[in-house]
Amino acid sequence: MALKHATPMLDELEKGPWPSFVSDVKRMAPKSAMCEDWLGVMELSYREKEGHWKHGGIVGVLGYGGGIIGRYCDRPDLFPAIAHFHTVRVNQPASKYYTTEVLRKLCDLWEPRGSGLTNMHGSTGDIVLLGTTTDNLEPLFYELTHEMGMDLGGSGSNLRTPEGCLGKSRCEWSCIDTQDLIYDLTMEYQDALHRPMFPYKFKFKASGCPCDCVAAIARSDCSIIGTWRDKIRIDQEAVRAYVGGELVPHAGAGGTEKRAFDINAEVIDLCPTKCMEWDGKNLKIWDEDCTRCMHCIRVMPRALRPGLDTGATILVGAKAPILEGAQMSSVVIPFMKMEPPYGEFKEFVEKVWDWWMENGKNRERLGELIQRLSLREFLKACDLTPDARMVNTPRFNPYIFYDPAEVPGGWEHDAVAFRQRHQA
Amino acid sequence: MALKHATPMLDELEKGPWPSFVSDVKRMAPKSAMCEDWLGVMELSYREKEGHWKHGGIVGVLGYGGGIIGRYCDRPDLFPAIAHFHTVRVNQPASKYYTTEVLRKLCDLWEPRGSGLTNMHGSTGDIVLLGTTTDNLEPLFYELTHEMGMDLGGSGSNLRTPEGCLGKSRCEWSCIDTQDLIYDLTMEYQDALHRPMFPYKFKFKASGCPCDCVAAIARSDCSIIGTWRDKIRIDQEAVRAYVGGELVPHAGAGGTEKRAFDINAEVIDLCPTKCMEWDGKNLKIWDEDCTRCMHCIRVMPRALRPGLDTGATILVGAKAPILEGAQMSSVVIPFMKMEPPYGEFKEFVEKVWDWWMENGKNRERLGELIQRLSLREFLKACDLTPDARMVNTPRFNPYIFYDPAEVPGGWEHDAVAFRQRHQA
Amino acid sequence: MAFDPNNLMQDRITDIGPPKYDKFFPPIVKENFGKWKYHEILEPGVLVHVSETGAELYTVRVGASRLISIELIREVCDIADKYCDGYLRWTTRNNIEFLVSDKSKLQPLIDDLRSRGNWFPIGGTGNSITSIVHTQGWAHCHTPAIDASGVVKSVMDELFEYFGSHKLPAQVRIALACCLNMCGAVHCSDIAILGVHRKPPFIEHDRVQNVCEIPLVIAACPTAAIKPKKVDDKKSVEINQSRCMFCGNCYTMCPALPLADGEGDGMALWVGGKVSNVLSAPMFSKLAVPYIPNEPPRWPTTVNTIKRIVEEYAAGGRRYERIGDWINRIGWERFFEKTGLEFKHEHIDDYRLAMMTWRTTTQFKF
Amino acid sequence: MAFDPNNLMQDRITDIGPPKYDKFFPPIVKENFGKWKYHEILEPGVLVHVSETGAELYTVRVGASRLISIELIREVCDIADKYCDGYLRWTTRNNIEFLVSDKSKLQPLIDDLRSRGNWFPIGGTGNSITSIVHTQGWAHCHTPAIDASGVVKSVMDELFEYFGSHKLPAQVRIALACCLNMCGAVHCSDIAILGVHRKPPFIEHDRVQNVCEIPLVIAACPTAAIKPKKVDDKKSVEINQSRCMFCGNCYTMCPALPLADGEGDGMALWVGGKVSNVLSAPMFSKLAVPYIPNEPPRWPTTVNTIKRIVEEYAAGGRRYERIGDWINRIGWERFFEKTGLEFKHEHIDDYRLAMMTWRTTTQFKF
Ligand code: SRM
Ligand code: SRM
Ligand code: SRM
Ligand code: SRM
Ligand code: SF4
Ligand code: SF4
Ligand code: SF4
Ligand code: SF4
Ligand code: SF4
Ligand code: SF4
Ligand code: SF4
Ligand code: SF4
Repeated sequence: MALKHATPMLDELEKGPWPSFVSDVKRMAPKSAMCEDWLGVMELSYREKEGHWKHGGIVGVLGYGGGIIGRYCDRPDLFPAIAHFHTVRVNQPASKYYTTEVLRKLCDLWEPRGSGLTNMHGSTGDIVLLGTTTDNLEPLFYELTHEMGMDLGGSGSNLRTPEGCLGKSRCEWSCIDTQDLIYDLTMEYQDALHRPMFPYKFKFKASGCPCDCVAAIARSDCSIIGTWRDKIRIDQEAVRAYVGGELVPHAGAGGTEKRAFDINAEVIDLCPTKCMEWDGKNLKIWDEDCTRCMHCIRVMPRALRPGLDTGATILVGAKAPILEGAQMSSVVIPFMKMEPPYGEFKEFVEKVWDWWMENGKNRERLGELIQRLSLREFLKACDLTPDARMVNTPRFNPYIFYDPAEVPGGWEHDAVAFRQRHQA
Repeated sequence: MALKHATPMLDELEKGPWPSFVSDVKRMAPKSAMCEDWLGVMELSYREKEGHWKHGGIVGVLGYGGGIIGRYCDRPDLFPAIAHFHTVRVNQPASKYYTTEVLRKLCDLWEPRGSGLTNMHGSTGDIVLLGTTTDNLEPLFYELTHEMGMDLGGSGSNLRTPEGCLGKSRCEWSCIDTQDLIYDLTMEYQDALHRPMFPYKFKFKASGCPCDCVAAIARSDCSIIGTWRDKIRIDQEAVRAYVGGELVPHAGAGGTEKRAFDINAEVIDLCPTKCMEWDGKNLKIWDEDCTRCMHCIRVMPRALRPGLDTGATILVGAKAPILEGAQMSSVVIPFMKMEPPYGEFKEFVEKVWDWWMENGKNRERLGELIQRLSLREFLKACDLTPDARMVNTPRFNPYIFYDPAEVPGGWEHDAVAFRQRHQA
Repeated sequence: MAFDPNNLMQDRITDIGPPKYDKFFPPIVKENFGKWKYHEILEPGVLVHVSETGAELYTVRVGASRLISIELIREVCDIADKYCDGYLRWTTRNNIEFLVSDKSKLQPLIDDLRSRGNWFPIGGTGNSITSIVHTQGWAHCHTPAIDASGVVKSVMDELFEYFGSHKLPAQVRIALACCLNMCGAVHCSDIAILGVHRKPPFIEHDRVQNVCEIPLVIAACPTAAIKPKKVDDKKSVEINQSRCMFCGNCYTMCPALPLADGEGDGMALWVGGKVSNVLSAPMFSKLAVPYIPNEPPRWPTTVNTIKRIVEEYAAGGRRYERIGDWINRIGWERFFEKTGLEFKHEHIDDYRLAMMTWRTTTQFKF
Repeated sequence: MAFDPNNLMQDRITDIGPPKYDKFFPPIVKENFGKWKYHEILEPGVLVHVSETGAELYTVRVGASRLISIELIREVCDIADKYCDGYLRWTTRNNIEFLVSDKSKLQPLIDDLRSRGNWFPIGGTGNSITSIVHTQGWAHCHTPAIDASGVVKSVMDELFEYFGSHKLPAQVRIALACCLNMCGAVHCSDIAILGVHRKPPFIEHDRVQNVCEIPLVIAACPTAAIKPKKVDDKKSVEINQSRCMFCGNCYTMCPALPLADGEGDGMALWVGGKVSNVLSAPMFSKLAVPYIPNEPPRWPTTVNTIKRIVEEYAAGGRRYERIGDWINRIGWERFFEKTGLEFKHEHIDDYRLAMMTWRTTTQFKF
């Protein structure tokens, strides 16, 4: 069946071994006028090398200050079906497990109410329903809440949809229950998620261990990363099995074949803190020097496991470059136990938000505020004690803001006495 | 003989094994009223924990804009002999070799004209004659030039007295003739040294090799550091002698006793680029990977020597913290041959100065100007081509100032055509 | 009760949040939650996780285009119903994972997936190149300098051999963001593709005061290039073009400042970033190629350049070395040499922290 | 002709520069210039350099107080005349080197030096603690927060055992600067002592307009804490005290803004910097102790703290590891633990590049 718009350029993207979104949308298009016009506008963009979407304006559902991204085509004359093309961010279930039942229901619901296109998932983690009109928003929201038990995710100067790695659900290394934590935070802070109350967006992401499979350290204002503070558990027999070539090193990640394994070259010498020793029979780890980089564990997963005194390192401030340049999150709590109901953590979070809301400028992310007012001010506001673990290096410039409280007489000079001692 | 002022606190500094400046000045004091009062003002400072010197005001010798640091005591009532206490910076001979003859002459000259105190030497490198009065300056200058063939060093917004390590005069590693270069620059730029023409101070320092024994990279606006671009010279027999324990490793710097030497642990494994191999008989260096860190050479000086295709790496911008924070010098010319009359180098220097004088703000060091206007502007002004060797890492922020000349249509948009393609 | 457009408050449910995650856990996950003992990759794309209870969970990971239709989701559901008791998940990089608790269904699932043309490539595990994290591009956003999905498709087609194999020294994570907002968080990727504008915005003075809040526009500029200005009695702004680095943040605040331009726009490539704390600490991605023009529909220059980088890395990287670790070992001077990329003035940082990137040592390679 | 105070131009010589260096070279240096083949340290403080010609030059290095009188210089000359044919030099760290070309005079020279009490300690070579590079302090400058020579003397007395021995893992270079101007270039030292003020300047409004150029004063402040202000009709300035970090740069520009204060001033200690490109690249010194009060005449807290740091390093550092390399290996958390120093808020950078110093990884030691 011929589609409304010829798409010679897009058609080139049907070739090749990687799944083609063009083939997919073309398959959908006969059922969806929006898909047809979307293919048209994409083809136009491919020809002109310019996008054809305008700013959003304020669209949303009643009582929510986020969750919908308004979008209008700048050529409604050519593509009337997508004159409106808003996206709906639906809060995904933590770690994105689904039953086919819930997915089918979602598809059935989305088909009549929008383009039938989605992003599985958005970069933040939401289920993104891509393209609908303003008049569909309220009914869609009604159906989502009533029929699916689902709710919108975040957008705007809100808490954004939290997300975690799959954690204990399928990973042997997880030191915290990422799903429970993410779900708990999402539920506890529904109001912050749906109603703009912050200077700008705020993101939580939780990874179960330092591998950081949800990239928390790079892209969340508050990054929660599982870790342990006791000893790596060692199964010496399994170590010997790796050395003997009986087990595939690195769980097959570097080739699933069994192969000779030089534990010195592949583990001991690579350990960043050089805190390991292999005497030919037993592996010794000086855990007090280990920085829990996961390398030895990931290379010999059947022999080594994280410790049992688990918790999380809390880091803050990651963000993309706009305005002050990209930041990664920085350690502010080296270790915190992470068990429901996460009271200590939430107390911390609320102190962070209070400080940010009080001091943050419009569109100033937490990381930028810390840059502007200093990590010291942040720590003070959150009742945290400075710790060498918070820095890679102490300062190397001498521009120290000494606390007047620690200086005899504070900031005051006795000018008269000074001039008695020193003639001008 | 009792001195004018009691110095109970200073006297404490006569104890202990390190040479005591107090004992020294006390020995001098009977001959010098200035020394006596100087001991008095020092004792006062020790009691009050405050210095007693005022700003300098403008003092100097006719036609020179630098070389003298004016200084007045803020208690002339108590210490009249040092009411004036200016210092005279005398340009030292490169690398500070002296004959006793010239030193004695200098002492004889300084005795009647000042306090008899000196700094051998100032941090920049000058002979510092510490403490004289304004009326002594011209006669002293006359005597220096006429009787000693010596001249003043720099101060103020001038070229400062250049200095180098001892280089080829006594060091086997020197890749450039530091003395000749320093002397040549000093002579060539006498005018810049004596007459303020710059936005701020400017310092040259030259080290013969990457050991940088004059700390050029930390404290000179233009740092010249010797290096080579061919191969490290190896005497395999001497290597074997080190391995055999016949030669003292590290020339005795880590203990002058002969001792067992594990070449793998002490050299091969420590080489920062891991470009060395020892097969038990011969040492192999992959020079193309060597970053000329000097480690292997300094550990086995009788076996290894720098290459023969020598020259210098030129770095710019080092300075102390005021204003924008301390800087080390950065590579701007990875390699340059350094032979008299140093034409290519001087051409470079003059481009640097032109750019700095044109663009620098008052009291803006070169390094700060480069920070403010960008390394790109500096390179452009000096006709240098960007090179990966100039950076530790390419940029990681996306705030790129693209050159309009490389963009079709430059910075212009066709606004009308744009709005034909895109409705507002 | 049904939805009533005239009474939105009727029966309204809000703030219920997402469904609880464990509603969708397969029984084996529920039972073995927190008890997993080890895992193994059986072949590229196929994992087994073994529990302390002895239970084994098989996962088959397939590459997915992130922009997918409900038709495709339904097809995925058909497959999951057939082999996975209806359980599946998406990964943090937008791949689909079929969760198999009955080992006998593993091979049939794999065979089925392979039989469906290019819809469900198996791979993305271990030292592979897995799906490219990306953003909207011309598909939906208003500020892109490039498309997203088409570039991703073109690059993955070319790198496909690395998706279904473990032959790289370590994993290679590629990300794409279509503008400097970097929704793809490309700033910590082994290889990053970033849409860049290269012309300062033009100013529609007639519209500014109607559609923009001028103080917000001014505050939006990272380099303070924007000032207020009256033009023919209208409040507007002026832009100091030589301070503009084309970030588009002002345009986000103000539609009357468009900067997109078919000939000016294109992409920059970045390398050597990472997120994990394994061996080395997380690293930012660094500029490799300042600009490549938009070349739809297949972006050959971009594709070939990335391929070149990957191949040099594959040849020179040591086991466990991420691209950034490899470059740190050989040095940037060698990276540019080996890849044949040109080092240009754009590579030298000139933003706020620029000084920290300069080479303050004589240690470098000739 | 003699100097005539009334006719300065008479016979005036200018711009002759320093004497040419080789006028003062001993003959052996002239002959073997550029031909040196290797060197060896015979004992701490005593070097031999051997030329390709076979010539041998012996050097005896003695520690010197940099602030020396002409009496002392004359004594040095006497010694050099006796053993060195009148040749000697100063090093870049203000030690004196006696240059001996006649081997038979070496031991007599050493014996003579040793016989003269504490005037001429021999050492400073190899893995020692050599002289402390320092500045004026209360001896001559107008901005110091501490004395220089007295602190140096006190510290060197305590560390003396390390001056005449080679028992440290590597050389330890200590420097002192009496104010933030850092004339001692302490910013790249293994251990640095830095004079710090801790009170913002007070403003003598009566004097400001007479003795200062207000625009220069304002421009001098790195944190832009100073603004112009009229006080009773007089032009003056005001200082936002909470933005002041006590650098004293405004006082350098304007004597009417004194900030020295006997009780407020003191010193900060810094560690882990280096200059050489050997093994590791040059490094800045990092804050170890934010503040120690001035304790003349012997500064015991400063002295003991430095001793403690040196001893921990001596015990824990590996051969060839400079202090900074040692700390990088063990980590700052361990450095503070081992030395018993407290990590405080002052250690956390809050200036322009602060962000680059924060820990953006989960890698650290408990
Ligand atoms: C849909 C999504 C991209 C995608 O294709 O996946 C997205 C899309 C937009 N982002 Fe984003 N961001 C999305 C995840 C991110 C991420 C990644 C993340 O959350 O992990 C980042 C980087 C991390 C961070 O937060 O810094 C991100 C950093 C930005 C920024 C820069 C913020 C900054 O502080 O630097 C902007 C600019 C802004 O806020 O004005 C932005 C703005 C936007 C806007 C709203 C454009 C705008 O200025 O109005 C985009 C709407 C696109 C559209 O029309 O659909 N988006 N944005 C992602 C959200 C989907 C979801 O909810 O799951
Ligand atoms: C005498 C000397 C210290 C010493 O005891 O050795 C010295 C003494 C002064 N320096 Fe210095 N500087 C001396 C070497 C240095 C060095 C080291 C070097 O040259 O290798 C530096 C650090 C490197 C650099 O240039 O950055 C240095 C960085 C400063 C600064 C900070 C400059 C900056 O850009 O950050 C100032 C402040 C200023 O210029 O206003 C300064 C200013 C001063 C003044 C002139 C104080 C002032 O503001 O008026 C001092 C006069 C002291 C006096 O009364 O005797 N001095 N000064 C050194 C010069 C002796 C000589 O000529 O040999
Ligand atoms: C499924 C997923 C988590 C999820 O919640 O969805 C996941 C799952 C696993 N990761 Fe991951 N990682 C996942 C995204 C990530 C990310 C995030 C990202 O790429 O955006 C990272 C950080 C990337 C980075 O550093 O830039 C990540 C860095 C790691 C590492 C560190 C590897 C390294 O060399 O730095 C390991 C350990 C390893 O594989 O050696 C790891 C290991 C693992 C293990 C082996 C954990 C386990 O014991 O099961 C899992 C299988 C890995 C495999 O595929 O070979 N995972 N992993 C994600 C799959 C993404 C995909 O579809 O391709
Ligand atoms: C005499 C002097 C040069 C001069 O022109 O006066 C000098 C002379 C030598 N230096 Fe130096 N260095 C001298 C100041 C320096 C400086 C500058 C400074 O300290 O301000 C440095 C850089 C310091 C830093 O990195 O912070 C310096 C870093 C080195 C190094 C690198 C050591 C390291 O581990 O980083 C070597 C190589 C070695 O000793 O292993 C070296 C080696 C040498 C050798 C062995 C060179 C040679 O082949 O003759 C000389 C004898 C060293 C010895 O004393 O053991 N020299 N050397 C300086 C003596 C200063 C003193 O009186 O103590
Ligand atoms: S971050 Fe750690 S716990 Fe989470 S999935 Fe990755 S490896 Fe497992
Ligand atoms: S986790 Fe990392 S640091 Fe710790 S022992 Fe293993 S390899 Fe070493
Ligand atoms: S810098 Fe090099 S050439 Fe100069 S004295 Fe030191 S070791 Fe010798
Ligand atoms: S000079 Fe340094 S980098 Fe070069 S071979 Fe020797 S140790 Fe290695
Ligand atoms: S990266 Fe830019 S263009 Fe792409 S989706 Fe995000 S905001 Fe839009
Ligand atoms: S595009 Fe960015 S840099 Fe340019 S004017 Fe707009 S906000 Fe400023
Ligand atoms: S460091 Fe400061 S106080 Fe000391 S001499 Fe230099 S300018 Fe003067
Ligand atoms: S002391 Fe320094 S920071 Fe304080 S006001 Fe003066 S110039 Fe500014």
